[in-house]
Amino acid sequence: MTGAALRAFVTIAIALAAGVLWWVFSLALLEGPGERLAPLAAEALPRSGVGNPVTAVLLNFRAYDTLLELAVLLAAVLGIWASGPPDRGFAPAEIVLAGLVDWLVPLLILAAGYLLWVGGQAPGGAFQAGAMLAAAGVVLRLAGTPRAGLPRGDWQRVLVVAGVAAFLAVGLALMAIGHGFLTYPPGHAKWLILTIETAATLAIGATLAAAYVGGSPPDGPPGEDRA
Amino acid sequence: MITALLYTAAGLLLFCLGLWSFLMHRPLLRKLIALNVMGSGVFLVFVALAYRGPEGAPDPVPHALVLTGIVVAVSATALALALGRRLEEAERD
Amino acid sequence: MTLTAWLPALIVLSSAIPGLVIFFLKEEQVAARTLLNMAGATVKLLLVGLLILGIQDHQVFESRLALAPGLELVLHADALSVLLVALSSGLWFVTTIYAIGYLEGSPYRSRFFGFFSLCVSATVGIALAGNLITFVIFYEILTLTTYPLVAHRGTPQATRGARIYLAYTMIGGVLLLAGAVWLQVLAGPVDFIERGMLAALPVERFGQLQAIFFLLIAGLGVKAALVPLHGWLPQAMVAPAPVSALLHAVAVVKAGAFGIVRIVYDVYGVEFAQALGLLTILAVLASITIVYGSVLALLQDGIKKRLAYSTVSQVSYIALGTALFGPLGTIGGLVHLVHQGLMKITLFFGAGNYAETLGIHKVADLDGVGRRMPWTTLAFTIGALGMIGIPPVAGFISKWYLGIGALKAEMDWAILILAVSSLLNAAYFLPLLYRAWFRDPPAAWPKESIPRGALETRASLLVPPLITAALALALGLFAAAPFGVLEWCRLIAAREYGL
Amino acid sequence: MTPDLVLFDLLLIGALLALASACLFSAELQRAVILFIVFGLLLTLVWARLQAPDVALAEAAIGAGLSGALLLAAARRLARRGGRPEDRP
Amino acid sequence: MIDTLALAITLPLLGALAAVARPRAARAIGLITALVTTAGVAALVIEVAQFGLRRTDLGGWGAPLGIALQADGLAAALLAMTNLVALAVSLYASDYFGDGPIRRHFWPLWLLLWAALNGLFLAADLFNIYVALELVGLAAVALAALTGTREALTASLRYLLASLLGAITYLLGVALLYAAHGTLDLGQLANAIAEGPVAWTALVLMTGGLSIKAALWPMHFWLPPAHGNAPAPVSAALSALVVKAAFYLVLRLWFGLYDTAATLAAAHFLGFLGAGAVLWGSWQALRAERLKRMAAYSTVAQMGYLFLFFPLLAAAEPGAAREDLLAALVLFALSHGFAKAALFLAAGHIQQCAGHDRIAELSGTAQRLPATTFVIALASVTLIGLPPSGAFTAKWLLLSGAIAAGQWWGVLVVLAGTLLAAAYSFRLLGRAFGFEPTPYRCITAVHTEVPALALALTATLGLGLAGDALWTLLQVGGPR
Repeated sequence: MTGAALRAFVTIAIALAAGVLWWVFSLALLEGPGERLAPLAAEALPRSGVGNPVTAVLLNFRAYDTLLELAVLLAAVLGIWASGPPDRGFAPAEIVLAGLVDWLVPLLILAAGYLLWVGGQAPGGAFQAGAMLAAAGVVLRLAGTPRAGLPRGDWQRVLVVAGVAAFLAVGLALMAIGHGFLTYPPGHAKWLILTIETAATLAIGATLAAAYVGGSPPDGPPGEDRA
Repeated sequence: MITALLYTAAGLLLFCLGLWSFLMHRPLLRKLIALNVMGSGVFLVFVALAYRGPEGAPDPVPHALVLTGIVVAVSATALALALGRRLEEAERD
Repeated sequence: MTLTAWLPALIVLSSAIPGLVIFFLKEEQVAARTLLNMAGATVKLLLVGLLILGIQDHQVFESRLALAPGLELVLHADALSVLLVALSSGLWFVTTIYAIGYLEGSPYRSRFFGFFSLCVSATVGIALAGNLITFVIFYEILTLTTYPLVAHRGTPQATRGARIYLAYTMIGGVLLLAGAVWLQVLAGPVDFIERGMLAALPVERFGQLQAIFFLLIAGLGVKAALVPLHGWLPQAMVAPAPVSALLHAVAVVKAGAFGIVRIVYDVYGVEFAQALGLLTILAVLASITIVYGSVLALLQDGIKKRLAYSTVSQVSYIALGTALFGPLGTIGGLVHLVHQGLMKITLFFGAGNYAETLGIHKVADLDGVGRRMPWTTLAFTIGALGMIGIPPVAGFISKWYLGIGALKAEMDWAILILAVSSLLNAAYFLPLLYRAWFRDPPAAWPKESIPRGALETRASLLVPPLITAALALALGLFAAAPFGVLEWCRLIAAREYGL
Repeated sequence: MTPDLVLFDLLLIGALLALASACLFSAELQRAVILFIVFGLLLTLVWARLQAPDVALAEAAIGAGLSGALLLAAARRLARRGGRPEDRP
Repeated sequence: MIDTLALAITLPLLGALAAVARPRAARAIGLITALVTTAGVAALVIEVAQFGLRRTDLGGWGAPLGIALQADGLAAALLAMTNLVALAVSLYASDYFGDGPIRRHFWPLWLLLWAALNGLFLAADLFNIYVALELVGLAAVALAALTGTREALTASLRYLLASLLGAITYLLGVALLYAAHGTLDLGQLANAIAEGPVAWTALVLMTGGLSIKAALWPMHFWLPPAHGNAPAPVSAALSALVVKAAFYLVLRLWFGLYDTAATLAAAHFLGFLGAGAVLWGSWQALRAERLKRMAAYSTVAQMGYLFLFFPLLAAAEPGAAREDLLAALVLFALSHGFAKAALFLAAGHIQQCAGHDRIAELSGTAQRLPATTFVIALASVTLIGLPPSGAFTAKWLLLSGAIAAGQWWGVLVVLAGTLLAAAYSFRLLGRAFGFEPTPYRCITAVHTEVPALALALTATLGLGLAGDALWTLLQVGGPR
């Protein structure tokens, strides 16, 4: 088959697939169970320790998914670290921009704190808050801080594992006292979730910022990380 | 229901567009963008089927799944770009 | 756990475990290796003795291990298996002594003896296999463990020979596997039972059974060197002499021949095989091989090559005996299983001695060797005469029963084959003997590596062929003795025909 | 359901698909990346429309923001390299 | 209350965190974690064997709102294999990387991969499978890229893109099932799914996505370079475990989730692809110039055998015959896992000793390393499917099934694959006999050769002779 014929074939096949998919999804939606998990989630929400149903799903009902997801983030940043030292970064910003950065970064950190706090009741939560922190890091790096405000080696390492570590610590502690892994005892869910979320926010922020910096943290003797 | 159907269709179209682009382009960045568009398509399908009209509270489970999915997607993108950068360096040496 | 449930497994393990330990010995731990080898060989002989005593006492020896539901590894000692078990254990003992002497000072001996022991374990496993899957398992293990022995020398010819050997035996193994699985699908677990078990199947499956028979025979025929599946055997001659001796006398070719016997008698049942018309075809195949092998042997000028083609021819006597419908033909084939082993191993020991001591590899170089190495040549002569079928050496007994068996089976043409083959045997063996005894020795031997001392060569090389030659002679002289091999074969034949 | 809302949905979806196509078909890489970021922002609007504010926040910050920043940096580096291979920071 | 299901995932995860935080102690942390994790999983497997199905509702919510972990016999069997192989790989890696910079990157990623694999085998929720799958994918890609050579990076990127494509396709299938049935729990879905276009499309999407990850021919293109260029312990884990995990999910979907809805025609299609994989993979392995490349193509072929079981399983009536086939399939997968890991570990040792792995030039090296050559021989026995390996038993049952079902093409493919496997295996083994001096002792490097030897012996003797135990284990919570 020639290149052009192959392209035509793929295009037609995908177009057909799109049609079939739409038909099938319509069938599923029209004949499907309508309610799905929404009523169950609403019914369980008061017992979840948080008011925002999405946060309840993420940190209580399906907390295990979130734990693995933080591990995915960790795996990505470990892979990035393994790929050698980062680029040198950008030239220091000019005065006007630097002034802006001086305002923007604290604002983003504040926003992160707010999102984290409000996430229990309203839209927001660890991911959004962590992303704000990371955004602060991105701004810093763009303005010429090569490490994007991240701490040096060892502390940076502690930060990126903090989310998973908090999850595991809470989960295993609960298991040890007889509640089952990640099964929050009644009445304690709220602060346990907040603890995990705080650690997760820091971890997400640090991890995403580190991913943006894109190289191993500067620890150990110079050049050691260069394979 | 019509809203859900509409946005599901949009999601599926995004998925297929992304798939087409993924198969047709060679450069890494193109493929990554295509994958992200495909991912957005799937997320759109999830959020569309969570939608229960302007009055009803949406199903929070798909929202949570999509949030997870978004973080996974950005992780993968970041890793791919880091590998790509290192490949450039290796090819230059 | 009683001894009856463990003895067959112990007989297999008595060589497998020393083999595995030997791999991990250092090259220069000669004493430890020799001790392990001989201890294993001795223990195995004793265990086999125990087994024979027990069987005469009507005990049932059977070891079982489930591999999966419906698939069992069964080691079961019946009269037929004892024949091959005794032969291989006995000859292993002798060959080990020979190999220790033969390989003295050569490299990679730990590897050699490791695989050597495993190879015998596989042969014993084949002998004791109580059902088809167990047979297939040990048959394949035999392939794997003999490959390194053929390749042992490491020369380009050796690796090439080993590769050819592997290609043939792998294809054979795959055919056997296909046939075995197919048969099991048709008939359920295939146990080896005297007089077989397939005759009870519905008639509409007979066509498939015929097809399966040919798959099985093709798979076994590779190792039994049935023409045209014999191509590997002359190539495998590159192996060291003890390996050739073992391959030709007890291990590989015997495994194939033994498998044919098992399939005909204990899977199909000889009467059922006859009814399906399979025996005639097998007889024709065996006859072609007998004549073809002999003719080619005549054309070889290397001693080992000549012996190799002789094996091609002689092993098919067993298949022929199996195919001759009637107890006498069966007896002829079965005793030849033992007789051919003893005689052929003697010949290979002799050839090995000539090569190792004087550097003689070609027929033309044999002139006058009888004067330099009389004992070796005496043993060689007994082996050769036996092969031709001259009384009182054991080979005569085999041919006698085969001949009568052919008459009884109303396959008179088979007598002609036997006659032609015996003439050809004489034609390619007698010149050797004539050269060795009656020609004058040359001024210098091609490469005299072992100088003449008190003995004509190393004692460890000399004793084994003398033992095996004496046995070959004794089996001929005292063939009618009670509890002798011939009696044993009569017993088997009687059972297989339900007499 | 009001017709106005359906019209809005259609417009939004149309814009979304158009942006996606423009991004995926764009000849120039940097342009494609910028279009992808815009696509992400529009998607934020879609999430808001579908009453998924949590997703909208995450999309704005992570999907469009961080992914965009990462892709943009890579595209910039490529463009720089494409012009003058030796000229790297 | 000790929840061994949760421990199987959290223990390696904890180790990974510790190794990230304390890179200088990474090796010690890694080894301790490997031992502890294996012990924990051993406890779990014993529980399953003794007490039957284990299930735990994380967070105490229960399906469908919460996520459950579940271990039946099938999961336990694969967990046992995975953790034993992972333990051997860990021991091997503790020496393999020496003090080089790769070492500190290896351990945390490796432990993450391990946790994710355990998580996948225990998963009972479709979306949870997606997250675990992505974790497996990213960790595996990062590990495959560790050597940092151009070939490794190119291969890893290709692997990553293929893996992401597979995952996103799978996720669309999950969305469809959630739309139609409103739950993600495997048990509930199994009861809800009925024949029809929705179920079939979802199955096609999920199977399609997973078969990219399982490297089913012709979607195997990413595998040979990625597995061939990774560091040896990583190659071992990728070939033995990672593709196997994806295959496990396909198996779960087809014969757990879709038991009644999977059609024979579709199963035949997968079987044909499997046949293509066997022939193509074996042929390419035969042509490969490098040892690790050969091993990687052999993985493509061996994955093909697993898919050859599908048409037989789909056609078989529920009952003993079908359970035999399923057990044979698992036995095949386990044998291959052990053997392929052993082969890659041995290949890595040869590569380190020789400085390369070009088969044509390995004569001397193969001979100087008797134990390693022995490992390759034992592994080859399993790959060819010769006795006394578990693969032989499995192949026997596969052939039985194919003959009984009248699928003669399957019989021919299996036989041809066997011969091809023998041919490619003995290309190297044939070179192990030459004139090179043999070493003083059989085992020359304890840390690298003993784990490989243990794996090879497990595949070739252990599973061959003790395979029957698997049937008992698989009875636990067996397929509906």
